[in-house]
Amino acid sequence: MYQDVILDHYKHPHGRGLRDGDAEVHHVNPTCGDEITLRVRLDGDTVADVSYEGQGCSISQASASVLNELLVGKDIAEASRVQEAFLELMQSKGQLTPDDAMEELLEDAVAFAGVSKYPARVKCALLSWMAWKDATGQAREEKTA
Amino acid sequence: MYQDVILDHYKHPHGRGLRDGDAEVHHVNPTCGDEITLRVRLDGDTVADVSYEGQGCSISQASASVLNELLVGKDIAEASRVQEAFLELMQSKGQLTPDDAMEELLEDAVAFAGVSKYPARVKCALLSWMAWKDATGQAREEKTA
Amino acid sequence: MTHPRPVLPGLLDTEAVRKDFPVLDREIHDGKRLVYLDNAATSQKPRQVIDALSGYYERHNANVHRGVHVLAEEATALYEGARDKVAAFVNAPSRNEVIFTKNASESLNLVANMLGWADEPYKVDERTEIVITEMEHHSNIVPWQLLAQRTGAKLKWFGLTDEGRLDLSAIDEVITERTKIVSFTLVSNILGTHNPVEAIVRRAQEVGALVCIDASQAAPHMTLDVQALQADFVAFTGHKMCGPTGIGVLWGRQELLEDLPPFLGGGEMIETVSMHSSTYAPAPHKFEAGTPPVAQAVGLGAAVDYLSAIGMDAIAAHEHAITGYALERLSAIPGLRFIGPESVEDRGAAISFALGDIHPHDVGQVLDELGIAVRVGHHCARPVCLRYGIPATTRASFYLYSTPAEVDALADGLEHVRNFFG
Amino acid sequence: MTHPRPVLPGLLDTEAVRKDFPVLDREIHDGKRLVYLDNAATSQKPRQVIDALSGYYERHNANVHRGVHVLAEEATALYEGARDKVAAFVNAPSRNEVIFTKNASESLNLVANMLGWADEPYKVDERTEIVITEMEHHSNIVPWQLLAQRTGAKLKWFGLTDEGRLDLSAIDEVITERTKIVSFTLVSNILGTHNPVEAIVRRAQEVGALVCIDASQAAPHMTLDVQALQADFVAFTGHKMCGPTGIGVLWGRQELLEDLPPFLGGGEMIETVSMHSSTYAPAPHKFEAGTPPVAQAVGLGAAVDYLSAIGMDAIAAHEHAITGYALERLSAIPGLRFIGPESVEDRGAAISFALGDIHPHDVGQVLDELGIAVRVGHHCARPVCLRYGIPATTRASFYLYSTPAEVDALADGLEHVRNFFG
Ligand SMILES: Cc1ncc(COP(=O)(O)O)c(C=O)c1O
Ligand SMILES: Cc1ncc(COP(=O)(O)O)c(C=O)c1O
Repeated sequence: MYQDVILDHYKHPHGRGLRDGDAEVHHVNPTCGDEITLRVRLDGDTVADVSYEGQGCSISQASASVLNELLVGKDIAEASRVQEAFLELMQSKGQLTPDDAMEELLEDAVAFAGVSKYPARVKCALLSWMAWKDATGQAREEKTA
Repeated sequence: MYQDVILDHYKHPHGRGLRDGDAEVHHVNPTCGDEITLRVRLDGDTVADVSYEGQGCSISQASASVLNELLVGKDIAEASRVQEAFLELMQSKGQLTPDDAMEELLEDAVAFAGVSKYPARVKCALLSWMAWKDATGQAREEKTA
Repeated sequence: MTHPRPVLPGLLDTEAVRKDFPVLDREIHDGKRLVYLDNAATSQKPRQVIDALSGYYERHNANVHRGVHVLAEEATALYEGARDKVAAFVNAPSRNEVIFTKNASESLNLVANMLGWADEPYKVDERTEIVITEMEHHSNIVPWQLLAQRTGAKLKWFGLTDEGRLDLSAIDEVITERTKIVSFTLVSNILGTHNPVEAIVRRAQEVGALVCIDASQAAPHMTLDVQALQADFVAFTGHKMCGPTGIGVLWGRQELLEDLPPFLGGGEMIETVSMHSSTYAPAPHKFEAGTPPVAQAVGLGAAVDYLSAIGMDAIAAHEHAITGYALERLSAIPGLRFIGPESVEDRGAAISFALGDIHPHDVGQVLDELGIAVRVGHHCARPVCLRYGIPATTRASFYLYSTPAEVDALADGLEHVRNFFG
Repeated sequence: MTHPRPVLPGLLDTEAVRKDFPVLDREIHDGKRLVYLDNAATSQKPRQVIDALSGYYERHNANVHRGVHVLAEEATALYEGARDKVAAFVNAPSRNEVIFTKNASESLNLVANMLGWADEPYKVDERTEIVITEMEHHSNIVPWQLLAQRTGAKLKWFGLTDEGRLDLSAIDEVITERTKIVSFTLVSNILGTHNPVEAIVRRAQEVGALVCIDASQAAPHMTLDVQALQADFVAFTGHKMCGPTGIGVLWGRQELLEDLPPFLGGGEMIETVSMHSSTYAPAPHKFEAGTPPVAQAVGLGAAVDYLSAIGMDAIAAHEHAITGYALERLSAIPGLRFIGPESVEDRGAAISFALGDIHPHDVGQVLDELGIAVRVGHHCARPVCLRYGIPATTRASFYLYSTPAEVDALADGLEHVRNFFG
């Protein structure tokens, strides 16, 4: 479960800290107390920045760092595809071996495949990704409103 | 459990029917619906009559018949000794082998020893005896009041 | 005594089935083989269920949910897996509609209490009516009496016909615009009657009342489809369907389970707790306070697997044949009077009767001496006894392992009882 | 890593004890022997208990009470015999004071609901106060929050000291003349604290308040004497004391059980039922609606026999020694901070801690990979986490089969965790 990639992200998180954003959300995993505050800044259709702060286990922390690395700079449609692929992987209960296309899409996030075998930890891995989806939705509404 | 003595009393009950009395009680065994209405007539310190009517299983019917046979004509103190001996026997869970003294006291009622092994039936056997005790108490209060 | 036994269509291979049930080998009273005809009270348990329980305790036991260690994950997967099995067994639209309780009685009390504490439109109060029937088990009477007492609601009920069926002739006066909930049994445990769900549900829906079905005597014996029933709640109990004691089920429609308030409070049913206030987990957990009956759920899952492998339709056909045969044999006994439907149509596998004026206690006791286990008493349905003016009944009830030979033993035993007290 | 282990006085012969527990032989994650330190969540089960369950289902299974057949009589005797055993185990003045529930949570909800529906002098309403503590398990918080919401009563509580003990300094302001009930835990499942019963009971008696003690974490580990406690109600749960899941106990004083109203309605708890009204059986049956957890009671009886044969004082001494040793070894780990009393005095065998800023989930997961089962989270006592400003703790908890070698494995495992995330 604790792949080196995960530990690296945990010890050296990417893009941690709160910066300007178009929308901010606060998500909590009530059963274990993991929390994240996450902001998304959009630049047209591009994810210009994802900044975050929170407390939680290595899985939730590393997952937020990987998210930042993967999604920042992508256009929203592409980022959403990555988000969906990650969701699919995490809900696979360890039954899914990522194919080439998925590996390409998910990059470092593939390292979380092992986590999907641990139902109690899947929520930790998904925390930031659900927060990102929520925040991005809000940010787009802001912009179009 | 169904000793011949018991079956005899069930088929040919002694003293069944309601006659004059100094006190009347109505007892019910709620779990199985057995019922008895029982009257006691005292003559000084003597149990002059025990009359009864009721519905119930062979054990409760036979036991009322035996009661009538045993107690009518005895003085109250002696009758109470019989009642207590019967209670003891019925609560013995089949562990008590009546000794000579008890056999002499209980006469036909000794046949109920086997019933004491069946917790669900003990209440049936005791129904009339508890009613008698209750009615006798009331009758004495009447008289002394 | 021998009796030329007719060929009965639809019987299971009971020789094979009976091998699964250790207790059926038991001899009582000096070598008499047990003839167990008390299945409406509780069923016996197959080896598969007993082993599932032992296996759980020997290898996987842990408390469920939130654990990160292997045993806790295994126990959680087994417990939630049992929920999946039960959901499939009753064709629930969602696994989250299956609540594990301790028995059917708790399931029914849960419904009554949810409604007692609910807000509108569900709230039961002094302006509303509750409808049950005269043939309910005490567990589907007393919770509603308590609710009525505590809220001021009026308790009404359907009476019974002389044939032991629901008297629905005045259905429009019994179920009215004031009715908030109609709760009734699918199959009576004392009369054996199988009730007409559709007519009742239709009327309840007309007036916007909720429907709660007590399926305690149905789930063990036939295909139960909560969607086809169109009820809002369905309750049943594990121990009557080859499962362990200590577990019951309440199925409820998802929207209702979301809207209605919790009942028991405690661990597992919360989302977040502070000293000042708490929020509750989504159903089914909202209604499962404290450590759940983990091993019992696993055992119930094994029971459901066992029953499904044989097939609920096959079990129903078997019992239909056995019950028909029993009705035929018993009706030939002089002085025997059925309490409940005399024909096998729309009836379950429990048969109540009176034998002349021999008290049921005596009938049961003498049968017991022959190794035959029946139940005697009011079967937790005393209003039925009152209705038919009897103190109690003798009840024989069958299950998938019951055989025609056991019916013969019963019939012969009853002849013996008659002679004994004759 | 080796550590010179001191001689620990009072240890049980764990080599013999462990042979009774099949699961302790289990290997996980490719051949790692299970080190089970999650006993505060649930205990493992000895062979004796597992066999009692199987034996019950294989030979004696029937529904209890009122049956006249052999199996029904045996099942009833076994079920009621289990009540006798539990009554003796807690030194209850009468067996009729022992109510079987489904778990401790139901026991506590039962008390709360009896008081909610009671008449004076017990009635809880808007003029009255309920007192609990900040270290309660959610199962001793939420029922009282619900009661307070539904009756308008005020919920108050004792706070905690920095050392993880009850702050009783303002006891006279917390428990007042308005207090109707004080409910608190004898031993905390998260902090390990053993609370001073006497001081609280004395004050409660002064003001005429009832006292309910949650003994879920005490009954498994020490001699429990309900008379010595001088409480009015004592709740505990079977699965934490070598018994099966699906059974709990509420002991209550006889007069109270007689005076207070029933909670769940249904079969078994009634005296007589008509459609118009019902009367209730005397306690304990009044509070046991529906088919009880028969097999589970038999299993709990076997558990009580098992524990008594070893001796509760011997078990307490063993755990005292193990806990003391664990506190000593863990305190030597850099960055480890205890959440709860740091000394072995007045404390149970559950030890919560934080390890630097490594999240408990990670601690638990890495320990699990070593075969060590601990629990991580808020342990159904979230107010304690809030109080100490932590999201969760890691908790190791011991029982009669725990060994010094397992403590060593834990300590070594925690060093490994530190290095892993270091
Ligand atoms: C102190 C305490 N009280 C109550 C409970 C609730 O017990 P159960 O979950 O068996 O209802 C527990 C255990 O989880 C506990 O530790
Ligand atoms: C029709 C019916 N409803 C409810 C119940 C109650 O089930 P339990 O005793 O398991 O709660 C029973 C069984 O006793 C029953 O036959």
